[in-house]
Amino acid sequence: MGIEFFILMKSEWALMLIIFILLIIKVNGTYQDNAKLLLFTNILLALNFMLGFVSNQSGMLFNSMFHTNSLIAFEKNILNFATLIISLQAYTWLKNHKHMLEYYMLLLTTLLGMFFMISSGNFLMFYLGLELSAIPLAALVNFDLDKLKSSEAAMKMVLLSAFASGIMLFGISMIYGTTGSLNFAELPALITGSHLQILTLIFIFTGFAFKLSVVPFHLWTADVYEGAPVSITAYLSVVSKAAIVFVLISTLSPLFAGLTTVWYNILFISIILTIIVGNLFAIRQQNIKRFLAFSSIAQVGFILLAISAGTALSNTAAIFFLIVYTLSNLGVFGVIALVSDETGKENIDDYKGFYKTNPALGWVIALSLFSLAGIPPTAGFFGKMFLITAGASKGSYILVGIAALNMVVSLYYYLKIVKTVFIDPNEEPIVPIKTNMYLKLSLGVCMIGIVITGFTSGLYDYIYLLFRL
Amino acid sequence: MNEIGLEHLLIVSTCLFFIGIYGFLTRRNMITMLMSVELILNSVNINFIAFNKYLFPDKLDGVFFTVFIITIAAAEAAVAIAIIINLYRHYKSIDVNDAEKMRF
Amino acid sequence: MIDSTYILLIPLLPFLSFLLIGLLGRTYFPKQCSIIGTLSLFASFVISLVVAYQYFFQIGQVNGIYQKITAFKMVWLQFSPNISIDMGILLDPISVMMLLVVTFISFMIHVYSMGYMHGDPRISVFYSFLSLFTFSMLGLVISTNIFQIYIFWELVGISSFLLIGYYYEKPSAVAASKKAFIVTRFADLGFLVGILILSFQSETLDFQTLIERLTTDTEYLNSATTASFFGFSALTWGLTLVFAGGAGKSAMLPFHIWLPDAMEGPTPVSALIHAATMVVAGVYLVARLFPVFSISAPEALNIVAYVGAFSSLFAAIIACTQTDIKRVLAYSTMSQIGFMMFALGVSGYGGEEGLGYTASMFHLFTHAMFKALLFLCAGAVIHYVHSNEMNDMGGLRKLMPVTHITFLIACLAITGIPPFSGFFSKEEILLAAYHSNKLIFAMGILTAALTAFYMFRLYFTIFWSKPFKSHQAETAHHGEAPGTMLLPLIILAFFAAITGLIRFGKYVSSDGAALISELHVDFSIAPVLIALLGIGIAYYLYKKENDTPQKLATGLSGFYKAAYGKFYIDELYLFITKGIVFNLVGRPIAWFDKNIVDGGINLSASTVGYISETIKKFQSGKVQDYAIYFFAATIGFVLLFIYLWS
Amino acid sequence: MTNLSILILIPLLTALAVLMGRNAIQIRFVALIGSVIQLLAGIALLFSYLAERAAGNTAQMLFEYRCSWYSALNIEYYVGVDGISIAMILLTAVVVVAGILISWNMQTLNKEFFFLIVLLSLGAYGFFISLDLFTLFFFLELAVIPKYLLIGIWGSGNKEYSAMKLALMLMGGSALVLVGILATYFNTNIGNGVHTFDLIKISQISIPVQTQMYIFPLLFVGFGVFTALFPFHTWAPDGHSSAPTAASMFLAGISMKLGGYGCLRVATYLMPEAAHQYSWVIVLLATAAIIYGAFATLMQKDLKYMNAYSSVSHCGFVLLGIGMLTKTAIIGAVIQMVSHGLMTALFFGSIGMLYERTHTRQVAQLGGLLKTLPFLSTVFIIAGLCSLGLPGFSGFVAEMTVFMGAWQRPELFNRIATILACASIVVTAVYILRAAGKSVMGPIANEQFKNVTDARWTEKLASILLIVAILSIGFAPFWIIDLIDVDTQLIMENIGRGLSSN
Repeated sequence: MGIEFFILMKSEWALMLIIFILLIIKVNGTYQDNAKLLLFTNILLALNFMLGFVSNQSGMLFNSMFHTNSLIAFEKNILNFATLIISLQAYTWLKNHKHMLEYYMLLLTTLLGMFFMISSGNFLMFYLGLELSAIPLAALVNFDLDKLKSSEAAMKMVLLSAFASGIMLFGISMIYGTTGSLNFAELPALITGSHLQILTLIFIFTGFAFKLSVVPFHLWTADVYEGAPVSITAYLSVVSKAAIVFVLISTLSPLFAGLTTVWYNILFISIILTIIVGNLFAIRQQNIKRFLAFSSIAQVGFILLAISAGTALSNTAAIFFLIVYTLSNLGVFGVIALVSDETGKENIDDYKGFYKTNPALGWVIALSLFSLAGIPPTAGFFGKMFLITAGASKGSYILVGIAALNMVVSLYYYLKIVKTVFIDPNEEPIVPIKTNMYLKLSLGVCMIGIVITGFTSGLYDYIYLLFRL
Repeated sequence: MNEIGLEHLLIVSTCLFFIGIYGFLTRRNMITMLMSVELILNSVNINFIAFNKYLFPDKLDGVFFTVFIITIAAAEAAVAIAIIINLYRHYKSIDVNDAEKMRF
Repeated sequence: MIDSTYILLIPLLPFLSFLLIGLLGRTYFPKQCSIIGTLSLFASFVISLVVAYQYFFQIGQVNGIYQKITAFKMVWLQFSPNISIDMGILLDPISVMMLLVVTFISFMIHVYSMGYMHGDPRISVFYSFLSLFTFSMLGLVISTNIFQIYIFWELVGISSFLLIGYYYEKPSAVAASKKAFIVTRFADLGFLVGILILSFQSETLDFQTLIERLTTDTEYLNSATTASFFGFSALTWGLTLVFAGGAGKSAMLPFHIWLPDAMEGPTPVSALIHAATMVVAGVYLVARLFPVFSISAPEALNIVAYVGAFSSLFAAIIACTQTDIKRVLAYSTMSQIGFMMFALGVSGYGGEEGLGYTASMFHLFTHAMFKALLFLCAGAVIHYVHSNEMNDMGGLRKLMPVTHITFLIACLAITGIPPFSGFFSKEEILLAAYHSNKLIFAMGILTAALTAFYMFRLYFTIFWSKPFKSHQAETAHHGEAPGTMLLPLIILAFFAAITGLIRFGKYVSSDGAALISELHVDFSIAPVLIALLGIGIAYYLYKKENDTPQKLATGLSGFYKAAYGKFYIDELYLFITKGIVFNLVGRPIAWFDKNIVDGGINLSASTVGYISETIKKFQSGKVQDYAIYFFAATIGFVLLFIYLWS
Repeated sequence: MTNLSILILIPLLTALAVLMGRNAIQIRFVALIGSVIQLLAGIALLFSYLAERAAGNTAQMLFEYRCSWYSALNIEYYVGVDGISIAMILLTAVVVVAGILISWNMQTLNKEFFFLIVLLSLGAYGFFISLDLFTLFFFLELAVIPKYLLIGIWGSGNKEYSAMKLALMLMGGSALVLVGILATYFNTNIGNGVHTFDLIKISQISIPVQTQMYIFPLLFVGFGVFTALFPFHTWAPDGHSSAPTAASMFLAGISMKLGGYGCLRVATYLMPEAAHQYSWVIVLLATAAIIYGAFATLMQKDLKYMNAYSSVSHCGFVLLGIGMLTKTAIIGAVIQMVSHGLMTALFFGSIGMLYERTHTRQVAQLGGLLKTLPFLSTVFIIAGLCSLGLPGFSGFVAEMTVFMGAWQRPELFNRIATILACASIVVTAVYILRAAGKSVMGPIANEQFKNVTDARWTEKLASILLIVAILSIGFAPFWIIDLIDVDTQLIMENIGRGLSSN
């Protein structure tokens, strides 16, 4: 205990502090000016993000229930960053929303849950973090209370996530039964590869797969993405996924080191299914959020491709890609959020002729989509390349070949959007939209990030360094 | 053989698990589905308690886990029911098959 | 040794004139173009004369044999250490002779065109093309390298294309130019493959090295003659293919079809290219490689002989029936070139045996004079009559006295009436054939008779026959062409009359040594008589307008029609190109490309779309379905990894 | 010491400057000046290369520069040139300048257009100077997407389909390349399990033949798609014909050369043993492309389709040259790349300029343009004559070199392939003359053609630039032989390794 207690958990403390400040403001009820509150909140989040850079130490707390190191701190800060960007982009939506503060409280609570999940040293902590992130998220999905789709999405999410966590818990109980421990530090030595343990691995994997939208556990994704408010969709597709990937990298892979073959084979099947099915569904989507849901499913397949190799380099690639993915996806979502809030249009066809009326936003979409498709000179190219290189290091060229060919398919649908925005004529295009400072800032950060992240190898080298510490 | 052993408990929990699954997959009523999930969670609880008592009695990991599961299940149910109520406002129904507006 | 630099001027002057006229002429000095072109050609001609004088009389001969002198040589394109395309100047008797012929005839044509093309708005273009052609032809004749000859060969082809298509607004001119180029290109394919074979066998492209390696007993010759493909040695194949290229340019069977159509070009062009110079390129090529043909591949030389003889007869028969005067002349050209070809074909190498070679070159030389003259006269006539058709002419001897006389001289020359030039060269050819191959000799004699007939048919129809009825009455009085046109006629007529007296064999022979061939009066009587017979028949049929020719044609109806229809070779070609190449090759490929290859690509795209549409039902929107797939997948994994995999 | 990075820097700065441009005139001039500077830089590079070689420098790559990029994966920014790359760079520079000049009167979205053109050229320059497979791949892909936008936005006809097809097929090709590159990478253990993307280093490592046998097809077909390898050529006709003029010029002139260069520099150079094993397949496909392309061209009615199919045929010569694996043939392939690049750019340029004035590309609807558009029609004819391999133009030099090189392979199969390839030049003559005869010669087909104006100064300049470049090779091929001879020799030494081990 002592000062260490605060320093090691600084991210969590900071979040809790923000939540409490907001709660007090809410309870007090005197401040009604959303614009000012939003500015305040965003400043708080920005400070929170900056805090993530200072005094990152490694250590354990609560009898190894909670552990942290500079890599974990970095991962958390990625989430902080993504949340900040999402918050900036939500400005248009929230500036007149009467439950603005609740939104932030719920959002930050889920983020807190993810932090605990990432830092967990024990299944119990992990489970708590997972549920802490899942339950408020369901409420957030339903945040557009008066929209039918929003509540349907929330229902699907809450029921299925309860179901998924039930199955995962069953797996966890079996692992407890076979080893007598829930501690991540002790478990690897105890996992020997008995049938029951394979079963637990599969059950636990399904829990992760559900959260990550791995095919065939992905079916909720598109519906929820479509129904949820844009800001939440962005959050789901970026932050929630990134958190699970971090846990997968730092926890699950080492945990089941004794079952490498099964682990790899499970991933092998999942990767192929995820990439192919994600792409096949993405091709035929009309709603842009739904489209992004499937495209993000395919992206997850690529991330898993790197994770399947299981080396420091491949994990570096995965995390590097997640950063790029965050920047690119949020670039698109920023524009979509704006358009959705200003005009209520969410269909791909609505974007016809968008470039004529909103050239700058058109380029943002194009650049972000190119990054998602892995087209140079965007960072997405580097991200994808490293993922595939990582996948190839395992020597399975079938997997790499499928992934590479699916990049072509994915290019098709990304280009289709680009075509819609740039080429297709439209009698009634979306009117020119004025962007606010927050959005400009967020998109600016994303675009600069997309352009320079790839060229400067610094970020990649830094992540790699963190893995080798 | 009169003593109730680990196997019996595991059989019970496994049955409970599958009953829960079955219920979740077949019942149309959302509340019932939620209850089925509770059954699954309870089977997990039984597992944890049984393992703790029979196999690893010197620590209380399993028991603690169970306590947390129960608590979280309550929270989850609360949020889920809130969502279902909100859904009912739109659909005037809590039949799960009615809520299929978003698909394909 | 001749100082080489000024020899380079011979081809370069026309080239510079081409650049000057072609790039700037039209805009800046349209009027002066003809003068510039003519002057440059004149300069070339003078230099050629100097070169010829130096070569033949000062330095050419060493020990009684004319040497092959490489006056200039630079590597142009190095393929491999041994094989390179060089650009250079090779002087030997035939190239020097050709230099003279080309520059002289071209100069004459340039002068003539000043009158003939007067007032044409695109005269600058015309002169630039003429210069280009002359440059290409000169480059061709001085080639040191078989690839150099191919390069200029193609350039000659393209300038011929440009000149035939000079009246580009006339679809028939465009079609003719296309035909000429494509047919010769097709033949050039053989030339190219032949070059590839020869270069592979001899590991060189240089003429002198190549001839040396393939005629003396070396490993190259051995490998070239032993490697056999369908019964012929590689060398025979190579030479035959090279000859195919030559046959294309020289309008030998079966590549002759372009030549009559080529008459769509302006008449001076026909005179220059399609009579006097370019069409003999094939003969020149065979002559250039003659030692190899003669010593190492007699089979190939036989092919040359038969193709030549047969083409010669074939063309003569057709010429008898044509009514377009330029076409008659075109077929006559083909026939005369056939003479040259078979003369080469029946020749041996060295000494008396090489008479055919000398005769062929001699005939080439004399033919250039009288055929150019014929065409220029025809041009003058056409210029006046505004028609190519024989039937529109007649009785022009009074209106165009100079043209009449020169035309008559040319006719006598081509017919082989002593002492005009054609007599000497033709007698030598027939003599060579007589000594070597009686069948070919017989064909030659027959052709000679036909030549006499159709030439005088032409002569009588144009200048005698019915009196001339002009469409425009007033032009009927002053008929003669302007001086710029007449001057070349007179000069050429002079040469057509006297060049036969040159002792040609002294300068040009197969092995370089002087060949003194005596005039064989006893042998000459028969051909001359046969020629006179031909003239007599023509006189009888065409001197006065009558209906005997018509009756005759009806009497021979089948054969006449076939000959009039050029034995339907054109139609055969049309069938092959349209029917087979387009419909049976091109169309199926286009179909295949569109439906199979492209269709395959599109199919793969639509398959993806189809699968996507098919599997969409998994995303049913029902939570319980999702849960079922979820759980089924879990169970599936369990089964797979616990029971199946292990 | 020459710094090659300047070749990337100039287009990059040009592209940025284009984005800064205020109005159309500014943008055009900025783009033009940038590309002219690049051309001058290319020429300077040529001379400093020749000077280095003359000074006896026999290193394989000159002006090398390397710095570590992603050190964890051993990815380097590694550039260097040899004569072959310099030839390609010059080609690119010339075509880009010409393309910009021809697009001078672009009506819509000037800024985007010139930005994309310059970006595209950046990709090509980078590709040609890269010696690191990763960087090379980066630039290869960089040069794909701008084409999609160029065709999609400024194209004509069925542009969306064409653009998508082009992008997807090229990306499919590059996906194969990617797998091939990664497989190569993981087969290059240069000690301690460290792998390398370094082209030169890899060439010195002998990858097991068994491994080569499956990597080579990936790389060759992958790059082959770019150069319209039969049967993966169908993007070319649609893409070329829908593209705006400058994009067609670029696409056929440079983009297809990326593939040829990759086939030579990456696939064949790194996998010599496999190249020898697969030689017959390459020859077969190349010959098929040559003949098939020629006959398909014969049946086209649209001028752009015609030239696009003829490009398929002409690029077949490149592949034939590479597939024959003799030094002369490879030199021929390189010259053919340069030659075809210039010639097809000129051809597309002239077709585009004619189209701009007559609003039709159908051969049947054109006619007599020589009368009203003498300059443009002459350019068209010159391009056609170059295409049919007339001596004096670059096409002749290239084709003859390929033929001579191909004939050095004495096997009957290769002989037949060579003869068929030779035969294609006859077919070429047929379709070129048909097109020229119908469209620019003959009587004037349409009264409207009488009211058109001949080329503007920019167009004249562009045409003359390309024609001069074509003639400079056609008349004096020795300089380009000097340029690439040494380097081909070095490549051959590596390829010869494959021969000796067979």
